[in-house]
Amino acid sequence: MLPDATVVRSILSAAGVHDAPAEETSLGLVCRVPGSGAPGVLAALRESELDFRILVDMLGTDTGEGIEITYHLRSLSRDEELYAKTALPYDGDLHSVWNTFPSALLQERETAELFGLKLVGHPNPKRLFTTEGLEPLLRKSVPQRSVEEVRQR
Amino acid sequence: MAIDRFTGEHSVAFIRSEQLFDLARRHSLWYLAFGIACCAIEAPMSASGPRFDFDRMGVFFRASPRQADVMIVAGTVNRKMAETVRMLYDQMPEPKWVVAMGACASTGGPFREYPNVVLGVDKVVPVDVYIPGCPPRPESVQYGFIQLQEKIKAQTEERLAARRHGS
Amino acid sequence: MSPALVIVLRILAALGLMLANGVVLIYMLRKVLGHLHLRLGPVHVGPKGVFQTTMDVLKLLSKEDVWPSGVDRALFYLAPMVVFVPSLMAYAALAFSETWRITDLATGLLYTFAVLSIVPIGILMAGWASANKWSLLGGMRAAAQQIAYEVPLLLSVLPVVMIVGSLNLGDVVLAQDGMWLGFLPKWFVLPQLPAFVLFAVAGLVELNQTPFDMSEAESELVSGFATEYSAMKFGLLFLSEFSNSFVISALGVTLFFGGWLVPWVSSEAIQPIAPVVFMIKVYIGIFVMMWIRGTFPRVRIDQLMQLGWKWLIPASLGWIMVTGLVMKLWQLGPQVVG
Amino acid sequence: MTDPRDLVTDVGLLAEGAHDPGSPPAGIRRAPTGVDGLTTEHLVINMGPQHPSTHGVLRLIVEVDGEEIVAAETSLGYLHRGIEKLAETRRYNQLGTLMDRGDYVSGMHGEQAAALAVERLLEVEVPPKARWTRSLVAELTRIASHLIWYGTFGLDTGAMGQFLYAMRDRESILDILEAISGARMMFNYIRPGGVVADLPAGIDGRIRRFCNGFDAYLDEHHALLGGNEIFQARVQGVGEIDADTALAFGLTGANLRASGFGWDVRRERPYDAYPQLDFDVPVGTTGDAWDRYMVRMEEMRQANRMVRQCVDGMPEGDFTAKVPKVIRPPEGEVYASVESSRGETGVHVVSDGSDTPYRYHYRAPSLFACQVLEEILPGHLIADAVMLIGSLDIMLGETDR
Repeated sequence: MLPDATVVRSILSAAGVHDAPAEETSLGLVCRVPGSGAPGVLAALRESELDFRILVDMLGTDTGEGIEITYHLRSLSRDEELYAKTALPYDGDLHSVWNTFPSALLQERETAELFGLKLVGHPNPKRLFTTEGLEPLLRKSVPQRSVEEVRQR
Repeated sequence: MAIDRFTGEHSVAFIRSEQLFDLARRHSLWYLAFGIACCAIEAPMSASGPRFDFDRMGVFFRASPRQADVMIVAGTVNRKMAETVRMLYDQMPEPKWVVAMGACASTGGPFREYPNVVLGVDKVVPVDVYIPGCPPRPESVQYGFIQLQEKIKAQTEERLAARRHGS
Repeated sequence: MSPALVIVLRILAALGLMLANGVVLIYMLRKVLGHLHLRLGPVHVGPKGVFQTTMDVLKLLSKEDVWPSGVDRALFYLAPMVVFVPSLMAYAALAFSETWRITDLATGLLYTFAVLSIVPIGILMAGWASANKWSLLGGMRAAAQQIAYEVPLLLSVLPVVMIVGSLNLGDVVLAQDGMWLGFLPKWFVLPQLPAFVLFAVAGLVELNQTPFDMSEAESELVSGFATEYSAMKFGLLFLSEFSNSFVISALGVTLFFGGWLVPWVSSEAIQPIAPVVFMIKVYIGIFVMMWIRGTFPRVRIDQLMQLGWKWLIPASLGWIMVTGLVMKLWQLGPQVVG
Repeated sequence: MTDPRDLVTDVGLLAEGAHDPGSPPAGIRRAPTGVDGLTTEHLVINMGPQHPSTHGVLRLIVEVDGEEIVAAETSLGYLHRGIEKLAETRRYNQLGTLMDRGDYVSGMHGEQAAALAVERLLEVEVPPKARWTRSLVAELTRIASHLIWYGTFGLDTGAMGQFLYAMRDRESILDILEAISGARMMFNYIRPGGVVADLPAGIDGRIRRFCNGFDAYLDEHHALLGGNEIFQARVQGVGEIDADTALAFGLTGANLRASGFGWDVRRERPYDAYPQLDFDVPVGTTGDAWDRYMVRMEEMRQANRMVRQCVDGMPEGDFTAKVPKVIRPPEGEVYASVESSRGETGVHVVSDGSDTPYRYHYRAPSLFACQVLEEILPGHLIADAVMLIGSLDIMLGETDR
């Protein structure tokens, strides 16, 4: 299930990310990559001997300091899973990885829209779910409707 | 004029034919095949299935809004969908009715706190019958349609009564 | 009675028959489909729901007649009539019995096909005038379909015409009177089975019936050419569809199933109830169409075209050849010389 | 009066960068080929959100040349109702209610994923009876969901009967599920730690009766639709997705298996009672609509088999582990996935130690099926588009979330 952390580290350093930590958490093996380097690192992981061919999932999290993007990779030949995390500032640039993983096409649009990020390098960087003029809804700073507002209707 | 008694707005012929048309409207409620969310599985789908069979009471689906009488709003309406719902409502010919099916279409339901969700479809189109439930069982929807029939009947009678008193 | 009055009465009879047919057939469709699908169909309005269609028609009469913005008003207005009137006219040549006909045309078969082929023009008009892309696609499909299937439909009935030697529908029926080998009814369906199959397929396409309902194709084109039509304009389109299925079924019965004749009963004895027998046969034909409608998926437009051009036309031409050869070799001339 | 010809246009919503014919991006997506501007024009057609066969509110903007699609774009969000945002104010026990409404046809699987994730955070041991019950209801739900797919797929091809026959069987499953959980669709039955109530007395007899009948009914369903030559001609060779494309676009479930890649969460990442159950994973070869049809039909048969095994092998014991009423899992992050009717339904929970999730993400398999549409639609006819959407079994509740 868990890939070898040292191998992951060596792949990351070969891809130009030198002091990248790869550690085991409750989630599994998590490595951290800088925001603009994500496409290159993910491509390197895909092409490496670990063979992470599938982007299972991708999500953003509002950590309070910025947006953290989590890429969930899966290697089918070795049956291993790896999580790559990227920290982005609010309103930062989300670099598209769709050239490596086409399955990120809609997910990136969704994440960029709901967290208010700017999509870079995406072939169709439009809004996906909401209409124009809505705030980035999944940020913690955007409140849900209050009970009073719902009651007044 | 004497002839007015037979052809005018208060004549027996006019009133009777109007009653006849209302009877027809009541028993031929074609709904727009238009499901939004979870409720769509219960109302247009299960309801037209063998067990509940809305066709028994003449409730039948049409794919085009131009031929529909009733719009069942089955599901959560959000800001993006609201425009479409309104457009479909405008495309339906008069007389038309709207059934808000389920908690979401009535008030926003379990999703009411999300800013993208419209708090009830009645913000967008006038609603005639609200059906509670999440999702309502097909039986509830059937009851809702019976209520809609009653409502059409009551409207006829009101109109007739107003005319009788007016003349 | 003056001849003019007779003509008017006959036209009214045709109109009445057509409207009654439409209403009865829609009710029948809903009941048949209902029972095929483990349901009941309408039951609430009137006993067994018999007034359901009446209610639907009355409701359609009282609905708002919507003129969508952007329609070609003249064509949009004309199209339902262009669809409706030919299907009414098609009743004229049908032979319900030796005496029960709207009119006795020497070229009845040709006339009926000619009139029916106007219907797709109306559908194309409706599709074009609606200013709706789905309608446009539906109209185009109807046109393509008509061009492809008009030919095999006509060719498929030619062998029968060759045997009978007449285009009069009454003559075709009379030619089927009698027995083969003393027990087989002399219906053309037996020697002409391939022609009947060709006729059935091409007829279903001509009617826009499942599995060939390309121009309405609910799951693809919303309601096809009828998408923008509301109220009684839609009602007319709907009624004419059912009335056409009556006409095609009547043609099938006349050409292949001995019209009003009943096997093992002499044609004189059947005369008093001939129209009833004819109607029953026609309704059985329509029931089969509904059966197909309730069960079959729809073919794709390119498959339909391929079937038409690559299979049906060569097959019907080939069958004409076979029939002609057999007639020549065994000296089977036309039995009724009109 | 507008001339209908004005509606015919070659520039539409598609002309916004994505489909610039000048630079097809990296060979992944086919760009519009461009036609002779003098003689023909492309027509941009809008399918949905109100269209009889978009299965809900999928909006598909297709550019057609005659009836052939040259480019397609999906537009989602007509059912975006913030399940992920709302989950941040729901307690862990209440997550099932949201998951039910996500993939509303197979609600049990969503609940199962949420419960598995929370259990993984809490590190509780689920008693065997709860695990077997979960597998039982999950497989029943899979049959119910596939029946809806089968029926609507029939409707897409223009056949009405299949839908109503499927609804007949679905009603009997819903009766069983209603007896177990109390609801027809929104069960909220699987909770962290186990299930909410024990199986009612005498339910095993009812389930057995259903299983025995369903084997015959399934043959009938297959004969009715799959045995029809018109249907075969409609689906065979339509919408072929090879295994590489399927993997690249993240397809899972029956859609991936139809392409010849036998990945099944139940087998690769076993959960609940699946390690003890005996089942086959059907795998297709070419990945066309016919393979997807066959895989799903076979899955129903396997699900029926598993339901029987679950009823036979149901252990005695508690139906739930001891979990507090208000669950406060330790800080951490966890991903759990189940094999739902549509593929790998995953739940990614970030906990900050409070009684509500800090971040709750829901991996919706239909979303991935949606994005493959844009890739494979070009070259097909409009009628095929309908079949493709039908065969991919897209559920808009979970794509939009």
